[in-house]
Amino acid sequence: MSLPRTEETAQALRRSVARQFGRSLHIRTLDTGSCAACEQEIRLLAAPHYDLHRLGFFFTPAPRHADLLMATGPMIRAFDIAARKTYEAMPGPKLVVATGACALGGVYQPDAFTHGSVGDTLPVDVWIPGCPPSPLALLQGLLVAVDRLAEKVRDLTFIQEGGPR
Amino acid sequence: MPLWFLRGLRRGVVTTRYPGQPDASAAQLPTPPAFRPAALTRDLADRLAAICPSWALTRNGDVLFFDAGACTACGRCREAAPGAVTASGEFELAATDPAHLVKRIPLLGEGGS
Amino acid sequence: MTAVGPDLACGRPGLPRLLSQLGYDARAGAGPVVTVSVAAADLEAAVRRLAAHEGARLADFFASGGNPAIDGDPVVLRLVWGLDCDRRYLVTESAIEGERYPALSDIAPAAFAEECEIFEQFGIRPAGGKPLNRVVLPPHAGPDFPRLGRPPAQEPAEVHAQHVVGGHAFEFPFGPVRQVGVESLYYGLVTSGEEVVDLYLFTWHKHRGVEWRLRGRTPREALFHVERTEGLGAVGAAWAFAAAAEAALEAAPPAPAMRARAIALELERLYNHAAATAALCQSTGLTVGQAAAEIALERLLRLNAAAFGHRYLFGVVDIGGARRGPDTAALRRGLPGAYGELRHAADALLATNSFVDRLEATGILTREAARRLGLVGPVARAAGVATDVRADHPAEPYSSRPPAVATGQSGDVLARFRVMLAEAAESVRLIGELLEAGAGPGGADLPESVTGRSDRSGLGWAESSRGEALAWVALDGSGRITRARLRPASVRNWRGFDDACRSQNVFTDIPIIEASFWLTVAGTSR
Amino acid sequence: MTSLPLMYGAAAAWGVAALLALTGGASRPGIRACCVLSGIGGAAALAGGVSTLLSGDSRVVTAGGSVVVGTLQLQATSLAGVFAALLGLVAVATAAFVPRYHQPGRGTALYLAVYNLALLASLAVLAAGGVVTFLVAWGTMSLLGYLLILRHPQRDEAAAGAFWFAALSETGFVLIIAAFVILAARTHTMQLDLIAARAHLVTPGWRDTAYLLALTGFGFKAGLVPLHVWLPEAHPVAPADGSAFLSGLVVKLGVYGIALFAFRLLPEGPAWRGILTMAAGAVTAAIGILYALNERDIKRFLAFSTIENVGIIVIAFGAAMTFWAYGNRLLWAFLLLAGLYHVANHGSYKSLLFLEAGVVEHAAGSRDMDRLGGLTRPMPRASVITFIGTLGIAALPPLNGFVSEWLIFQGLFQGFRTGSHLVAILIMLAAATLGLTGGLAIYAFVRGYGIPFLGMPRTRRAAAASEAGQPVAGPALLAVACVALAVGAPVVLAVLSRAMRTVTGVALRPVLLPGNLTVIPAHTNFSGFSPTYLAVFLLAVTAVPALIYLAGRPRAGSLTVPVWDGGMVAFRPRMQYSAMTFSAPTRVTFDALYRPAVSVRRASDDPAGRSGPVHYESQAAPVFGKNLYRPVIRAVEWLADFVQPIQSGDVNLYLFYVFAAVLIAYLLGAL
Repeated sequence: MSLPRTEETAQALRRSVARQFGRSLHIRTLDTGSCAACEQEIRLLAAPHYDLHRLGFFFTPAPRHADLLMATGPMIRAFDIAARKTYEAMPGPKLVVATGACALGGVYQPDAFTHGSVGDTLPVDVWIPGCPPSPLALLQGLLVAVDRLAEKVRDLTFIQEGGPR
Repeated sequence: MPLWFLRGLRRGVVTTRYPGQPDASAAQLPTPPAFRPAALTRDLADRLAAICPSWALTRNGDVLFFDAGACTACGRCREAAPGAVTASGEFELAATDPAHLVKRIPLLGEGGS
Repeated sequence: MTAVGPDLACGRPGLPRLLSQLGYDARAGAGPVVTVSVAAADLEAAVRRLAAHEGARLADFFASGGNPAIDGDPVVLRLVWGLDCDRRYLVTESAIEGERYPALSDIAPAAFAEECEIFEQFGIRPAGGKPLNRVVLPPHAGPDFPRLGRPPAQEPAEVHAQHVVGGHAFEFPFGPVRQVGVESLYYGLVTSGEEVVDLYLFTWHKHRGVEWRLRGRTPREALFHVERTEGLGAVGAAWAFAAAAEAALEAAPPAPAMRARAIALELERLYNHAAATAALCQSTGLTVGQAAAEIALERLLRLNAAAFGHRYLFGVVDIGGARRGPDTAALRRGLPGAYGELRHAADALLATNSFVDRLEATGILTREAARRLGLVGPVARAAGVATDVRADHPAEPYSSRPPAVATGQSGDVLARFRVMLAEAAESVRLIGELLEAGAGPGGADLPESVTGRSDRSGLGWAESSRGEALAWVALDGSGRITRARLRPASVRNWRGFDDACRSQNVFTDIPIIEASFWLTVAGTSR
Repeated sequence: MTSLPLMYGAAAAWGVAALLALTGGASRPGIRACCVLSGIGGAAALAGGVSTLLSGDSRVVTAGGSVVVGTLQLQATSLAGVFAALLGLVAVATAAFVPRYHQPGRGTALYLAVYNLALLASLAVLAAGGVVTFLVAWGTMSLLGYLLILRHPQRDEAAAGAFWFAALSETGFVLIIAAFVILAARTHTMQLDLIAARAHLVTPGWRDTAYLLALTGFGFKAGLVPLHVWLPEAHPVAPADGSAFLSGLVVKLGVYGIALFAFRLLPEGPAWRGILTMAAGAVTAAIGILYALNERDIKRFLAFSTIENVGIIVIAFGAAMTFWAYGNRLLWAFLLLAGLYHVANHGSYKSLLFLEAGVVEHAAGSRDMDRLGGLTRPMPRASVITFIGTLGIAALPPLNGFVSEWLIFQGLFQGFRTGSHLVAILIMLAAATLGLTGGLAIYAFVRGYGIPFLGMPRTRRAAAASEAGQPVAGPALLAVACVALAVGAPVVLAVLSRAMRTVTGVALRPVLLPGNLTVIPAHTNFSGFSPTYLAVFLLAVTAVPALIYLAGRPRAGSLTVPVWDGGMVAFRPRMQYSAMTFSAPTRVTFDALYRPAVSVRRASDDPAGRSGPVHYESQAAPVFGKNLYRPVIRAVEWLADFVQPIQSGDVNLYLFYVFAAVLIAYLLGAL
């Protein structure tokens, strides 16, 4: 069921990064109230084990240089201004990646404290589930972000015949 | 610095081949549940929906809706109904549309469980 | 690095005399938690006596009650004192009528941040009218904003201290959106252009009202949120909370489950110290060291996943036991290698002068300041305050195998780093012993209802990687939470941060100091 | 020989202008008329100065009076020509500035009268051909300067500032008189050119004494450290044009005095004289800029920067004298010329900056840099003009400050040509100090321009600033002059070198300007550059990228978003660098000099760790005021008390004093 991941597809992804963002997609992260676990996983993306630079991704502290915004947390209302400013500070074309269950509306319900998810404040392009999403999941999410073709979740059914393994 | 250089050489490469090749460590990650419609009944579905701490499960008629995005893979549903719920082993879940993350699970189980 | 055993020589008289001074009969065999109710009138005197006592440490200070629905419902102030040499916690309860109570922070400075939080959440403020700081609720929180108690009568503007910088200095703004992959936090860095004159810290950007959310849930449901208040301290917080709930429910977890918790806790300590090491390297610009530490960190996280099925050990702790047991084989296999990575990285780091020099004499925190502000964990230990819940308030499995408490003297970043490394080694030893003793999932069966019991509250604690984590839970008859107080170590240690930053540092030191504290904003703002 | 007549014209114009001011100063038209005349006078003086430079010294004109005291002796000399031209230039600029700056009224009337008379007196100093004329003019000029500073006597510091000026001027005056008396007595003439001609008759000892007296006496006016204390006190309290006049001219007259003794009256002298002068200059330059860096008040800041520039000029003069002592006439003449060039440059851009400081004060309501900010938006014209002046004073190419400082550097770098290792090293030390000064000057003026003009307004008043109705022409004229002095450097140098030939007797022009707009520092095979080409080149360097950008601008519309502030709720003015925090590094580096007293008040010193208001002060210790002048003042007071008894106020007694004095003088004469 899962898409065959071969060197070719990986090459295709790199090409698409190159095509859209000149071989360098710069990522700015935005913590809108996460529990700090998502942040740790994102930091590990740059660690030797995952080394996202090999795929043409880079972290940048300045939203001015960022093409992609990784938002974690349930978007706390007290953070609206900062979130808006950060998004507006980014040049187009820009992508927003909602990262982690909080950002996808998993952990918090909308209330006086939080919006409950990133979706209704920022125009999200890619949704990465997980609590927290492992660096592998994050990598896949980033690849989805730069390459809309890598669309496999549609095929997943989460139905397992044949009982428990 | 030479010390670090030598360390690096001795350490060798640890970088994953993903996405070129699958990564072994993925096997141990917590993953969202997969359901056996045959073992799912309405009231089991309701129990699971009540157990789920992150509102990932909702029952509508004979369909159990599962929001893989809201799921934290905490495993509570799996523990509650080992027969009906298993780990899916899926971790590549990123989607460009939240609708793609919501799944319809038909309830095919007979009677109460 | 001196190892101090659990028996600390602290000031006499010990518990009995102290308690009798508070009008409590010590002969009525006191358990690990002693609860004394103090009349509002006597509160100040009692705090004075306790604060003066060498053996008493103000561990936490929080309020409950003050339900706006019930009018005249008094706010109950609870002060939690660690009587560390007597292996006990002392909780004083005082019901406060009206909107004022004695200014405790003048007697016990450690109470200040809590005074501020209590004002924001319950609307009562200390007498004397000293200005408070905004710690939890955001500036836009009006009277109808959800609170644990009644909203304050005064406008925040007339209560909170104004941040005005005068003379030949200016406020260098930093945040809330900071470097990549760090939490949102605002620093107002008051600098004269060179040295750090003062530091304003805003943490309310991340307040999610967790304690407010927990009300009306069963402890089991609540645990889900407790783990997610501070993801990098999940086990510690969950353990403290579970212990509190168990005390309230009078449930005793089985020993293997406790050992499973302990193993998870030590694993959490390991990966946190590895992460702190990586952060230290990043802040000092030593990329090679950062890479080495991150390899160790990643391997430890993978070990967590292999052992407990979650990289950050969520879902290990359960009320009355442990939901998951460790995969013993995987642990035995993986731990030496993963820890070896950390140790080698650490050895190489300590052999790199450019790194050590940067840490030495940076961000000094005096023993006096650490005690005064009631700091905990490696930060306090590095300053020479040998406080470790595992040794001072041991519960199984630690009571049978007490850990050696590593302390430092200089209280600078280097001391913190060394303490962390020593603790990591100790954790590995403990994990080995615990595995020998055998650990597994399992839990005590919890009572369906607790209606019968008079006291349905309990205090719980655990030594998380950042230090003492406390939790206090009160249940209603149906076993649902009426008030839950979560106090991760971050809540305490941030208040030492600006002290450390102000001590003759230039402002490029601040990232280093922050890394060495290794706190989370999520934990402190909850 | 048209120079003297032109100066008479200027004098006449100023005299009438003064009268006009007295009569019509209370009305706008009156002020205008007065300023027109004053401007005409300035133009005449400028022309006179230039024509002197072109035509060389005129002969001495003697008029009336007895031989002993009152002879009026005038002479237009090329050394004074430079200063006269500068005087004219500043006078014209100020004349264009005044009508919009001053409000009609009695105070203004008096002020303008005094000002025009002060111009007259300054011109007289420069045109003086005899000792008495010089001294009388000098004294008058000092007195009028004192009155200028007292424009706003109600301001509390005004009296103090004016008093400092007067006290130090008079002290200096006494020394100057002494210096002249020595020379006059030894050469038996009161005529400057004769003194110069007969200087060899004076014994070396007397010569050196006279020179030292002159250096000190004029040093008070020129602001040599530690005789500089009046500048930072007097400049802030005077009106903008008054400050411009003080810095642009009065101070320069002190420099002129030094040059007069060093190059015209007593050119031949031992090396130590030059080295001493050079050292004084070096100390002055370094101390001046270091103190400037610690000032928040724009005018005090500029005053200290004036001290620095005087230091630079004096370094050049001192080095020149040293070279003379070692027989290198070429570099002697070269450095004198470079120094004079710097005089002209500094006169132009410092007056410009002071005038603009006045504009800022009126438009934004403050001179305190930490109460200004973001003035480029409301005050575009002022900011552009100030920027030109700033580039000039920071000695950045392509502006004029760079040209003269480059020349001075080139002169100093050739210290090895003295042949003496020790002296070469000393000269190199001076060059090093000059280098330090130059660096600090750039730092100081990045601050001096950036804090008030860039960033966000720090006060509501500064945000409401508007330059409507503020003077433009005057400063603009000076800005033009700055550019001209830079781009036209070869011409200026040609004129100067030709004119200085009458002073030095060295034909510098051929070596200095081999043609094709290049400048060679006295000795070929050393170095050389062309200010003109450099200016053109720099313009091209900036223009080409701009053109490329304009040509290749993307078609898509650009997105304008607020400054990235880390997502904080509101970025506040208090969150930007202030003047004092910007200069904190120097306070740390040189704290041995400042010995700053730091005081911190913060809420977080509360043991509970509250955070709240913070107040941080770092005050530099007033070294000179306290350690140097306090004792002197004490001594003077003591002396005053001592001689008080003879001042009974009884007329007869005073008559007796007079009689006694005359008697003694007669007896002395008889013996």
